[in-house]
Amino acid sequence: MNRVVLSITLFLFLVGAGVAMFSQHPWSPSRDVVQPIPFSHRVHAGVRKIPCQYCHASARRSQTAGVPSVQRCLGCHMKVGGEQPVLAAVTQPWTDTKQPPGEIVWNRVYTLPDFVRFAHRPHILAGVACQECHGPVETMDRVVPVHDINMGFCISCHTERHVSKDCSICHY
Amino acid sequence: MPGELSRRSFLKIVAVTSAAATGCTEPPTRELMPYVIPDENIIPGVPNFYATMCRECPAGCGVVARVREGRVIKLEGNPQDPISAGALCARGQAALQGLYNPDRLVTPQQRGSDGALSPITWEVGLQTLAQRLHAAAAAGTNRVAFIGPSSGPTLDRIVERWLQVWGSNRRLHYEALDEDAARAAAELCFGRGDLPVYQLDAAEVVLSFGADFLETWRSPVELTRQYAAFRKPRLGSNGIMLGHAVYVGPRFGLTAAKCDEWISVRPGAEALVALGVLHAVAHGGLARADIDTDRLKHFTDGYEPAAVSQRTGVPAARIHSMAESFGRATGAVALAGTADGATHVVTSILNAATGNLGKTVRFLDGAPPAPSSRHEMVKALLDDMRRGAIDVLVVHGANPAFTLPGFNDAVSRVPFVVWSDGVPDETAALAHLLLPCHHSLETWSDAAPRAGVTLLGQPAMQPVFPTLPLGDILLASVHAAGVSADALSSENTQAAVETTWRELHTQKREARSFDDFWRQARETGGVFTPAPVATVALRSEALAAALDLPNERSGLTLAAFPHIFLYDGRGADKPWLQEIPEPVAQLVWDTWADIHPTTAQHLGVAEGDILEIRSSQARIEVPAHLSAHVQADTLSVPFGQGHSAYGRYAADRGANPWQVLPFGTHVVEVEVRKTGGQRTLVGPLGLPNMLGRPIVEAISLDDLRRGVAPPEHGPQVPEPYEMRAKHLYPNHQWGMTIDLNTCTGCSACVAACYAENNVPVVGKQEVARGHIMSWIRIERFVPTEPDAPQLYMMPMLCQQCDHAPCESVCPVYASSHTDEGLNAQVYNRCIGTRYCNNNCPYKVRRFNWFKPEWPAPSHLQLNPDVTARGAGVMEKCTFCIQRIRATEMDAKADGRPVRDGEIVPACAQACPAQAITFGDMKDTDSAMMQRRADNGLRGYRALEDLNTQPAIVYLRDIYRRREES
Amino acid sequence: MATDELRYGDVNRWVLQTLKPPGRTYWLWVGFLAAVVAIGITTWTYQIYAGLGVTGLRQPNMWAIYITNFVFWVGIAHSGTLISAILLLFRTRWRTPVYRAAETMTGFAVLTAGLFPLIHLGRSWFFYWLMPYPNERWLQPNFRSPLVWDAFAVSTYLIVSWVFLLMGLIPDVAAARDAATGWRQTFYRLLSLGWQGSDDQWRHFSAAYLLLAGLATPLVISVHSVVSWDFAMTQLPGWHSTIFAPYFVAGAIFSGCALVLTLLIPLRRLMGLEEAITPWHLDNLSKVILFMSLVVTYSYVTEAFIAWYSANPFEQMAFHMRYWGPYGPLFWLMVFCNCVVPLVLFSPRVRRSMSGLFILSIFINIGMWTERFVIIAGSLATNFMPSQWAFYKPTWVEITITVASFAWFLMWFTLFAKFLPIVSMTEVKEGIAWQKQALAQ
Amino acid sequence: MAETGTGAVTPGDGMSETLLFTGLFSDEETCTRGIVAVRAAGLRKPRVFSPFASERILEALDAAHSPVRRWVLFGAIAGCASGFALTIGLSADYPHVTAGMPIVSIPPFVVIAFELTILFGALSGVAGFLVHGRFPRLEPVPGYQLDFSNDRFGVVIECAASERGRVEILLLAAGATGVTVLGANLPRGEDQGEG
Repeated sequence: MNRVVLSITLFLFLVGAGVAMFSQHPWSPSRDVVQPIPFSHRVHAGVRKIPCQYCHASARRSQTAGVPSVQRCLGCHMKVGGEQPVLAAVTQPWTDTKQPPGEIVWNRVYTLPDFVRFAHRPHILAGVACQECHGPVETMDRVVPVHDINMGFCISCHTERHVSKDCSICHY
Repeated sequence: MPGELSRRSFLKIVAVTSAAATGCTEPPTRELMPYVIPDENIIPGVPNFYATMCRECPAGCGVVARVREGRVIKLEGNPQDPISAGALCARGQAALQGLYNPDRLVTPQQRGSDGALSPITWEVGLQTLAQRLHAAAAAGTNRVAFIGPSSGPTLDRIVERWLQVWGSNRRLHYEALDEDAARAAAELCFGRGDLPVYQLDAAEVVLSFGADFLETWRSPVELTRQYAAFRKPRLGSNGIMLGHAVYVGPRFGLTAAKCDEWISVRPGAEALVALGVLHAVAHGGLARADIDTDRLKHFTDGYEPAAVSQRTGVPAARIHSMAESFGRATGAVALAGTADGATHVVTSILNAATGNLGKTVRFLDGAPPAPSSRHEMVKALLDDMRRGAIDVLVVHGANPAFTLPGFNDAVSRVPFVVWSDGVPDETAALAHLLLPCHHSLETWSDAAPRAGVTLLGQPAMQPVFPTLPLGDILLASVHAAGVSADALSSENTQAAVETTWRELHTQKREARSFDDFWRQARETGGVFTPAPVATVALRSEALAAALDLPNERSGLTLAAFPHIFLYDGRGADKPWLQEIPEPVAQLVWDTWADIHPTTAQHLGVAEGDILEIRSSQARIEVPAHLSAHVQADTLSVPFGQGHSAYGRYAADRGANPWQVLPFGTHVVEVEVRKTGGQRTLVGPLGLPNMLGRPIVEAISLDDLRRGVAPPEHGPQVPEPYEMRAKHLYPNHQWGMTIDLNTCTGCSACVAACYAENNVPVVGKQEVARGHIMSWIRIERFVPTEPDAPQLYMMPMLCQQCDHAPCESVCPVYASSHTDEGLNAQVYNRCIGTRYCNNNCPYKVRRFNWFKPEWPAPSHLQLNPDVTARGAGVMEKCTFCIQRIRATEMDAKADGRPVRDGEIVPACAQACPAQAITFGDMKDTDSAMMQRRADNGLRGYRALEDLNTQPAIVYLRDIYRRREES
Repeated sequence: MATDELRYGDVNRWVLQTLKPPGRTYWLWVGFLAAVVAIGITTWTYQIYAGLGVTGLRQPNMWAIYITNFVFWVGIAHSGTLISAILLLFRTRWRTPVYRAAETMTGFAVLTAGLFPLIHLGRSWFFYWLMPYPNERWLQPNFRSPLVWDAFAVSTYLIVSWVFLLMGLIPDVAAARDAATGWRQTFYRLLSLGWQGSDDQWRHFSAAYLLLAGLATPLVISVHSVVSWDFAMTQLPGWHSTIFAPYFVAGAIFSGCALVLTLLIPLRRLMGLEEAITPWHLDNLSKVILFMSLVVTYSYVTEAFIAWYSANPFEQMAFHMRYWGPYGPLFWLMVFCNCVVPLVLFSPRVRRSMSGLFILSIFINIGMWTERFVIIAGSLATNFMPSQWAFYKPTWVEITITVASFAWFLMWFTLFAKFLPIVSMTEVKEGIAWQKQALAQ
Repeated sequence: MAETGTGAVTPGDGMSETLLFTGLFSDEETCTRGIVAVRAAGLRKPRVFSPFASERILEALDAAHSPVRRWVLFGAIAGCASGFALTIGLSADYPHVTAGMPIVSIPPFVVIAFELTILFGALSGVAGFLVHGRFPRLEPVPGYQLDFSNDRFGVVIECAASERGRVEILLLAAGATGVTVLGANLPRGEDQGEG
């Protein structure tokens, strides 16, 4: 009968542990987001060493990092690699103007839960490297999330850097 | 066209950014849509500001539109504009809801023979219009008419020339609430075609004869600002003094409430009282030397105060004392707001006789021709229509079917009526062709509200719907008809506006090039140059002419008044204006008839009884609202409701007093009987009685002079009692100072809060069920004690308490205190125990009883910087934390501390009286703390005894004891 | 009562016959109750879907019937523990046949009470945020909030009272097992954990049971004190009062004992337990009720006195409105039910008349429910801000859910009573033994 | 589980078969007398079955105090400690200021600590009962009879077959309504009792 008691306690413990474990990861970002065109951060940011904020220009000025406009892509691709078929989507608005210009519909990799406000600007200004949250993007062909961007993730960093942990810093 | 394209991409980006904003119930957008060709002035997530103008009333305020990702999300006063001076009234704030109104007409529509409307293309629409016009022009002269308010030099010019093309001059500058009587008086007394500009802040005494200058009269924002200055306690000849205002009229409205005294008279008797005062002035030797006193005396013969007192019931002594203070004051002004001419004439004479011309009453040189058709012209056009002399009638920006009695049968004789506007209204219901028109925020326009002020209205965003600006419609109709009209060279409104401004540029003999001039105009929202004051004198004809006094009425009288928010009815399609309670009556979403308890008793009428009000021409049914805020034997009924069309928010709600009023007056004798029906009038407030609790406080003028605070409260804001170590704030501690003396209760702050913070509108029934969501409300208490102001009013919002009772009871820290002294409410942590609200003594918390809804496209107005809350969570005023955060980030970026006055919450920003100051309590030099220091005697905290230690300090209202004056 | 001719065997006979397979009327009754519960659950679902706006809740009455029910049911629970635990410690003899029923009532009353805070939440699906657990937000409940105390107190109470109940059942279930056959036997065997009443089993049992009683006693006092602090800890006039804890505990016991009567009187008739549960027992119970009624009355008077003597205008107005405001009639109804009616218990004849007691107990239940409503909704209605005064009226949603909660409670109680010994055999036998001994000396 | 004592079986005796004698009593009184008699006779301590908790029987057996008490005590202490640890620890872990109260404000935490004291105390009490009472018990205690849950008391003595006569007399004299004998060689439950 000790076995019975033991197994019951064990079961309860496992349930508790399970709840605890799950509650650490209420959601995880999708690990596999396919993009409309095979854009490679590795090539652009890694090999070509283009600084992140050359394309994501509003990161230091706004809450959103900003997805680069097709025009910005073309800024380079007029000169380099424009002929590649994969770049049709990018060059089309300029090559034939009769069509309605094709817009590139990227798929989100990072989604913030509702009710949360994250502004890139102050973090960039505080010298937080993009990689600290987004991982080594310059090594990825297709961007996949490295960290679970959840409240614990934010709070731990805010604690380390002694930044305010007031609720209203992010929630309003 | 690239504009079209980028707008499409804007809206998609919007979808992305607004995903976070639209609450917990919507799945976040999974797609990112970048611009193809980015607009260089747009950084996603950073607002742009465009100076433009407000078209909600004739006052003509300059506004600044806050634009996020290509959509206007907020309107604020343009600080550079001398009229609005950075403030904006509730109606102005609500212009957005006209822009994003879900009931706006989207495509042109034509009425078939069966009377049903069917959508048509623009081409067809314009073609039909052109043909009709052509035919009309062919049929003879003056067979085309245009009805609409004066809408700025450019558009007026276009309309005028457009009419010329069709050989017509039938242009009716129609405003339902026109200034006909005032213009007549100005003409008669001073030979001026324009209206004077008033300077209340230059006066010591204000006599208002039925002029609701804090609500709807002339330029409320400007006059409220002036009145605040007028009421500001300042050092005068005998110690501290402040302006003395008396309101004479049948209704105790907001304006009367904020005056020192309300002298209640029968509607139409204002002129008599004015005459009494004038008589006293004439005989009391208070008239200026250069006035022919004999003629003045002769003019006022038979109106000696005693006689007037007999006819009006106003004590003669009162009239004398009014005359005294008026005549002796270094600056005084008498305002007339009645529809009858006499009051205007008498007040003009009064102002002139006491030498206030050019001081408090100013005619300006170079005043633009203010085109406003006189009443006879209106009548004339109606006759033409009845005679069938009009073939094509175009109506824009006006709703004569609603406001103009006799229009409906007249228009029935017009074969082709074109309506061109936003939300289809009663006139649209009579029209044959409906052409959806740009909102003023989508189009180019201009306005010249007064000398020295020329406003430029530039589009703040791409049109929400495929509509056209009126100008383009008119021009297109000409081109479509193939008429060659050199007069209409410019091919579209934008070009036309530019032409006008070129002329202006040359007129003004500007040194700089037109491009600079034009750029600066677009930046500042117009050109503002101080206009010289014209020297005018009272014409002798004025004293010679016989007054036509309104005949004295015996029986029950209906005195209709413009609703502070719904105005003449044009506000009714805007839910904010419907839901914000009328400040004095505190009623929403309905029409009511204020009726004096004695009269009610005499008629056997109880609160909520539906009365049938019958005049000689029509009858309306209005529920009775018993209140002492109206003259006996008078029913005062607000304009605004009683629409049969005009969108979901306005239709089939209340009654329309215009129906029972004869043209050109707001007063009519009526018969009243109970229909036996009942309708509860809905308002958000409970008891009108403050029960002597320290909520709204006031101090009498002589207490202020003697420097004694009200007995029950300490002289200064007492230091709060601390049980334990005080919570320390490292950087800032945000606080607010609200001056109840300057606050007029106009509710601009409420509207601004609705706009800024995505506060949902719940509708009449839910208001009745105690579910109203406004974060800031106007408290209104009717004093029961004699020694008190006429009405207690105060803006009540979250007090951001240091010892916030709401915080300690929340089981999940959804309500907690920040390092900057704010009482944070975390929506996504809130589980909705509602315990916080139980423990909040101010009851300023709001619970989301339902999932709020914003029918498209009104959701485009939502502020992406503020979360739209979902069902089941508590919310409340945040001191506009999104603005605080934004400013702090900017400051951080520039590596500087936040400057005082840099952060302005929406309510403080909107306030025309600048009654609200926001700032850092740790910075004793901040304007906010200074305001507290300067008014130490008046400072107090609401419900101080509870030691909740609010961050808001109110400054007591100041009132005159009855005896003192 | 004359136990000298009583045999231990009789006790088993009485009680075990109640466990005989139930008849059609029983199942009809249970089915009816289940149906009502189903309606209640549907209504709750609708409320969650549509939002709390479908209830009559409003500014300022953000708490009303749901919390009233919560307090009411928690209160009901108390008498059970009182009778089973406190009176056990006092070695009160008359409790023996009554306490099992009372304790069962407690178990299900707490179960019912526990539902209401969830029903009342704006976002019920996050109720577990009231309990500490490791999470990625690094967020924990605010232990300074009375609601968290509540969560702890009530859940502790739920667990302990059920443990206590099941524990006490063990020997009786064993007896049932020995008499039963078929699936019932297996069921009882499992529940009795293989009890056989050997001396060392009894030794540990009575030790554990006594100590549980010892723990339950302070617990029961604390739970309702904590519940009362939900109100007393706020500063709302009419809530903010130091006497709330004892006042609420008294009220709780009062209403609880009343409900025990309401349940026992039909029960003993329907289950043929007249011999086990005699008028003598109920007489004693009604004495407790009478006493509690006096305590409650005293509390009402004290409340009024404090309001008057404090000279606090807010407090005074709150009470003025409580007596003479829109909820005044409810208040006076409450006074009638809780203070006036119970006085008839001074007459022994009433105390021994079953029908009399039954009617009386109904009165008290109504009275005590009204008391909670008047305190909660009434005080909120007359808050600090006169411009925010308003008086709450329930909609069909609250009413349905409230009714359903009673059905829910009765359903479980009925099921329990028919499948588990509703009268403690061992303790009754103990009583008999004690009697014999007493007679012997 | 039945304690394998010594003494009663006389050494050197050829037959070492032990039997299980169950004296059946109809009430507490006689049962107690039986126990006393048995123990006076220097026989091994009997196991007693009773339909209800009887202090007198336990006295007669002079049974030791149940160790469950200690379980409860330690449980309660642990509960109290963890109550304070939980509240203080978690409040300090991520401090949120509310209403200007100190982050660690003891008075409210007392409530939590108190509730946990009770909870842990109660639960460990039950645990103690289960452990020491050896619950759940799957195999029956030898000598149990169904009547014991109804109205019979049973005094079970384990001793050598040779003692049979003496024990029976002893029990009957004490007022037993009968004696049953169980043994390895006898079919279980077969009634050998007389009188």
